[in-house]
Amino acid sequence: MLSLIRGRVKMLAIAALVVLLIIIPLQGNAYYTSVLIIIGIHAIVTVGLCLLMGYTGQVSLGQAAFYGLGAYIAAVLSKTYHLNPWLAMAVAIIATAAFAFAIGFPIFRLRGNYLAMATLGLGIIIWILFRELDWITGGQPGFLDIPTLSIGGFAFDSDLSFYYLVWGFCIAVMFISQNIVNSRIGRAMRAIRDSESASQSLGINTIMVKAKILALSAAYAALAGSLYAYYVGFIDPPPFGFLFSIRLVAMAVVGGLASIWGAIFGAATVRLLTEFLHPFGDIDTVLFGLLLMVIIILSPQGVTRGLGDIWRRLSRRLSPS
Amino acid sequence: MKKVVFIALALILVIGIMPFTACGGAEEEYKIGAVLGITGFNSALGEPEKQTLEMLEEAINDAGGINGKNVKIIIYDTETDSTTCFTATKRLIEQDNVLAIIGASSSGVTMAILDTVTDAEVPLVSLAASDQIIKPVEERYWIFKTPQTNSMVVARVYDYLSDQGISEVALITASDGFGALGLEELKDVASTWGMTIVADESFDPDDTDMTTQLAVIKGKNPEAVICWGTNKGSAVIADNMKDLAMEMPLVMSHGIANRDFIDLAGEAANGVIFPAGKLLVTEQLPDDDPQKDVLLAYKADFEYLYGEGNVDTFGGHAWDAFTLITDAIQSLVDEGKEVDRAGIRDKLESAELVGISGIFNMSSTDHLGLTPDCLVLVEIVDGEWTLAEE
Amino acid sequence: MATWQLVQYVVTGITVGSIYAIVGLGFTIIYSVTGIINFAQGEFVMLGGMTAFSLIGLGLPIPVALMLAVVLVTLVGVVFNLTAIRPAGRASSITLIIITIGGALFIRAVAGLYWGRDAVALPPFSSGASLSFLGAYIRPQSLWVIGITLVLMVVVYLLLNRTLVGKALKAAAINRRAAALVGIDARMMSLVSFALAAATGAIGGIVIAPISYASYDMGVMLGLKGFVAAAMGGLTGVWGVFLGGLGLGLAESLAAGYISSSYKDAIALIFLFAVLLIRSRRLVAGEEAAA
Amino acid sequence: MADILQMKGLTKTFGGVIAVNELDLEIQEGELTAIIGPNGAGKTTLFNLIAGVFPPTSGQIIFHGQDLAGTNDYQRARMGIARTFQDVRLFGNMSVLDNVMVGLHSRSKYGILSAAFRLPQGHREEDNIRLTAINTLNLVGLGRRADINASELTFGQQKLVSIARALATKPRIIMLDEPAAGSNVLETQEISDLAKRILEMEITVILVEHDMRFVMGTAERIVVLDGGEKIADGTPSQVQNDRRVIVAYLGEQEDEI
Repeated sequence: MLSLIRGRVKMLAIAALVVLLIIIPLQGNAYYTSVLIIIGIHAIVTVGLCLLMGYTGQVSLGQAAFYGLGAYIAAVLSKTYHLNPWLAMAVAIIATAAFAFAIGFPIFRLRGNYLAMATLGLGIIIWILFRELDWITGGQPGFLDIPTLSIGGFAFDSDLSFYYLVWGFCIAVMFISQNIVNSRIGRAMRAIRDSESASQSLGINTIMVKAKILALSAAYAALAGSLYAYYVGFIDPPPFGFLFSIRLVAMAVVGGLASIWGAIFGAATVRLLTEFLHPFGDIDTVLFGLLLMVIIILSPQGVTRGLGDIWRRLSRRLSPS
Repeated sequence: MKKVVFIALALILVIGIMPFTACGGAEEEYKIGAVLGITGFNSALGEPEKQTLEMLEEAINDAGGINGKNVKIIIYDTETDSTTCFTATKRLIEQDNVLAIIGASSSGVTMAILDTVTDAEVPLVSLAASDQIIKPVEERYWIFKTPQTNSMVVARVYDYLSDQGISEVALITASDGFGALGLEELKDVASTWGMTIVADESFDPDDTDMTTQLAVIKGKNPEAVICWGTNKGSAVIADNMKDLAMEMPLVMSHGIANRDFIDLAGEAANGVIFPAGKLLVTEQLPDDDPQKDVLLAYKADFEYLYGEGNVDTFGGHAWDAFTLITDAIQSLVDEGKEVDRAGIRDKLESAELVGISGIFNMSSTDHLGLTPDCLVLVEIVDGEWTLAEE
Repeated sequence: MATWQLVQYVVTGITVGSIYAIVGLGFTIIYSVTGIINFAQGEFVMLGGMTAFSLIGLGLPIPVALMLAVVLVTLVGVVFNLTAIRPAGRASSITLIIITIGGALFIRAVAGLYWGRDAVALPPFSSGASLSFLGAYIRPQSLWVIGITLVLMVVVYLLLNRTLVGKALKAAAINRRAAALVGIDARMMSLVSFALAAATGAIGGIVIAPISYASYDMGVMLGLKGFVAAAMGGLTGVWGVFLGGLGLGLAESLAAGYISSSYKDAIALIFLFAVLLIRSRRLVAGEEAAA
Repeated sequence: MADILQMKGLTKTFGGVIAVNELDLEIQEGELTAIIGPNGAGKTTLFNLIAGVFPPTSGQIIFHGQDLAGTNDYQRARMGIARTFQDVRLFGNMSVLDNVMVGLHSRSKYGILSAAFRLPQGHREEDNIRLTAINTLNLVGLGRRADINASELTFGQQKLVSIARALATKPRIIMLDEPAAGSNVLETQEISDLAKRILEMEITVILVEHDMRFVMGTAERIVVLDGGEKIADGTPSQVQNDRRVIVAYLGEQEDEI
């Protein structure tokens, strides 16, 4: 009974969020809309990282590379090879996920610190390829004039239309992730996080589960990357480098590593800090550094959980019993 | 469960923080936006650009502004990141409602906003080198730029080398966007000057040592080495060439046209030759040089504010961009026309200016308007910039 | 292929490798005692170079400035340990990785705000032209780098293996609870390891600043390379990281010389990958023992 | 009765140390066997070898007539070999029920897609998983604690959950590593009863235990290991009077003093 009410509250909150997301861009400022688009795109990557790091306990310091793979594959296929942008996007997602799945088997023989090392190295290697394979990717100067998405005669070429597209995908990704977390696979993920040897002893092929989740997170990243490429119309290597991988970790941590909907909050906080504080110098980076340390030490579940704890404590104190 | 509620609340809060713009109504000031790479890889470019713009803003307003209205410069840092530059540009256009935009500092980041300014119909004056930014000119209707193009710079380098009777060169270029664009141009037009590229090496500006690449080059015995990069990496190259006792001429790019390069490379900087705007050798120019007065004035103003010997050509590009735009506003005012984005664009397209980077003659087919003679060759002698003998 | 070129590649590889080894040494010291990969290690190196530059700028005699710089950075290491590592207690490796990444971001950004973004150069330790042998050249500062690296390795080795502090550090690394029983405070040992790593990092920054200059963001790349060197060396022994550093330096230099300078970093990282995967079984066993 | 498990010449060395030495042992189906021996006798190593945590240095393990060589731990779990751990290893951040439901992972099969889009197959299987897990939890007497966090249980209760979790994999044989360690007299008796109930479910039980009273009162057959070798094998009363066993234990006590 209690859980039923809780479920209602949750559905209401999600509904409120969705309504809010629908209303926000109607204020007509395309700048806010564009920032929210970027937030939505980053949130999609962050959810994948949450599934991998928060739920399965496997660190990835190279997630930006999957984001970049999605962007580059979609861009190159749709521009150079004139593939339909939707098809190019689908190929980008599938190819990136397949690559991640394949690389998962050798890489997940490693754990903890060594896994961090390997994913970091992998991310940089792929980044160097973006930079050096210039006859395909345009190299450092970048890849220009990427076509945009359209359905029938309707092109997603305005900020407003692209906003709804991105957030449509984002909400769908959130629901899918929530469902997976609450399923048999989600249980296996959490079991692996808590004890890998015990999971193996219960018949879970842990490397397979980890590789699947890596592939899923890579698919999310590739979806986000291709959306980014279609939105901006231009890509170059810097946004897909090591520092962005770190920034993604920051988004996941701020939102709560094991929190699906928190990813939106994390992506929003990190992006908005950059938007509003960067004009005053590198203060945003100082704050990221502090945030990462403080949040992970004080409230490993992230800011949203931390607030929830405070709320619960307050309401307990206020209630007469 | 509460989490979701909190996220919703947090988002509402966040949106609340975003100050809603006051749209409509006559603007009290002429607003010009700038997106500069103040942090990140291109900080050596963005910082003097920012300083120059702030200096000019103050100067023009102290002198009464334009038509009694102040000029306001709004600067955002791109972090040399195309995503950040993209949203910053949106912000300038949609929220700050600027008349024109200056930037970005480098080519890659500028590329990311070409579509945005074109769709929004806002004139952009870029401070980046690449030709691609303003070509093809039909598609780049709203885009202008002030720095000399790579092709001019490369032409100047090859001109010089072939005058010296040199035809076998080795290239060593940075792996960043600046180096990559230079490399592309250097390779593309080498044959026009009859140049043979005997070695083509690259370096990461963050590398600690480049003697390996230089040893490869040394083994190929080129008559000259061309290095394309910015301060730090280029200084290591100059230093390492001395270490390896490589005596052939070392020609560099305009990426080292600032004091820091000499400070870093020290002794090793001597003998390095590079093409640059005339600003670095202002005092040595003949008195009849039409740019000399402008250059002297900018140099004096800048160094008064930011220290002796600190002026560099990157700030000069910003000076040109600012002056082009404010001149355009002034002439719209003079003609009694409305000052708007389209008006400024039209004026930019017919602008004539004796500037820092050269003498601009813009036209509907040339959104730069410079000729190659705006570049001179500079040699570093005893730690000082010297106009090279040709 | 000329012989002198090969010799030059090797000389360069050893110089660069020594730099990586110094940076990697800090990773190794902290990891072997606490099991933490300290992503802020590169920032200690940066702080060493930048602080030394500032102190020399204040007019202090160079040797005094250099030593003071090492002391100050050591203090930063201590403060970092007390404020960020100690409060986390015995957290998972993910948590600790994130904490040190946060620390690295913080230190780097503050350094950028304080020192600005330009690179600065320290004077070389001794002047003079480079020495020539077999047609290759080596500059005096490279000899300094190699020499100081070797001395540092020996000193740290002796410190860890021949002194009481070293034995305590090792004991804490092997078994915290047992160490605590004989009166060794693991938290104290963690503190000592951070201080030691910060000091070696600072020395590294000072030694390389005359060659490749110092700037607020140098820690990113150097940190990565040092990390790879330490990883190749197995992250436990002093000599492992020395060999790891040399291996990485030589791999990079030879790759740049004989294959392609554009891909040298990628080649070095693929090398790391191979080492990690080949040794994965042993590494995993080690991680489990540490956990 | 048929042998469910046969070990032939089983040897495991770590570096130079021999943990299990040329061990020949048969476990009969439906029997409750206890393996005892002093510390370092190779008991846990034997469990790890049977469970497939690591491969033997030499020798064979045959399960239901099938050579287990080349299979690893999760595959053996799926074949019907379950185990618990000395240090329990519950999933501390999950509920008690979830812990047991994880045990049913390999006995269900709906995949990531069914989960993502809530396809009906997933729903059906999930209902079954939940029901079976609750039943299994009731079997160990912890049905009422299903919803609390596993780390909030007492050590004894955690041991019970870990047994339930292993039982949920529907094993043919279950290996209990020191199930009574750290439990009081009452709990020890419960575990003894539980072991017998498991036997009634036609699951073969092997257990390692130091608590002699528990072993003598529970096991039908006792195997004594020392230094990786089998030194005695028989009914409790046979083993109790075996000279070599007495020497092994007394010898060990002398070492300790």
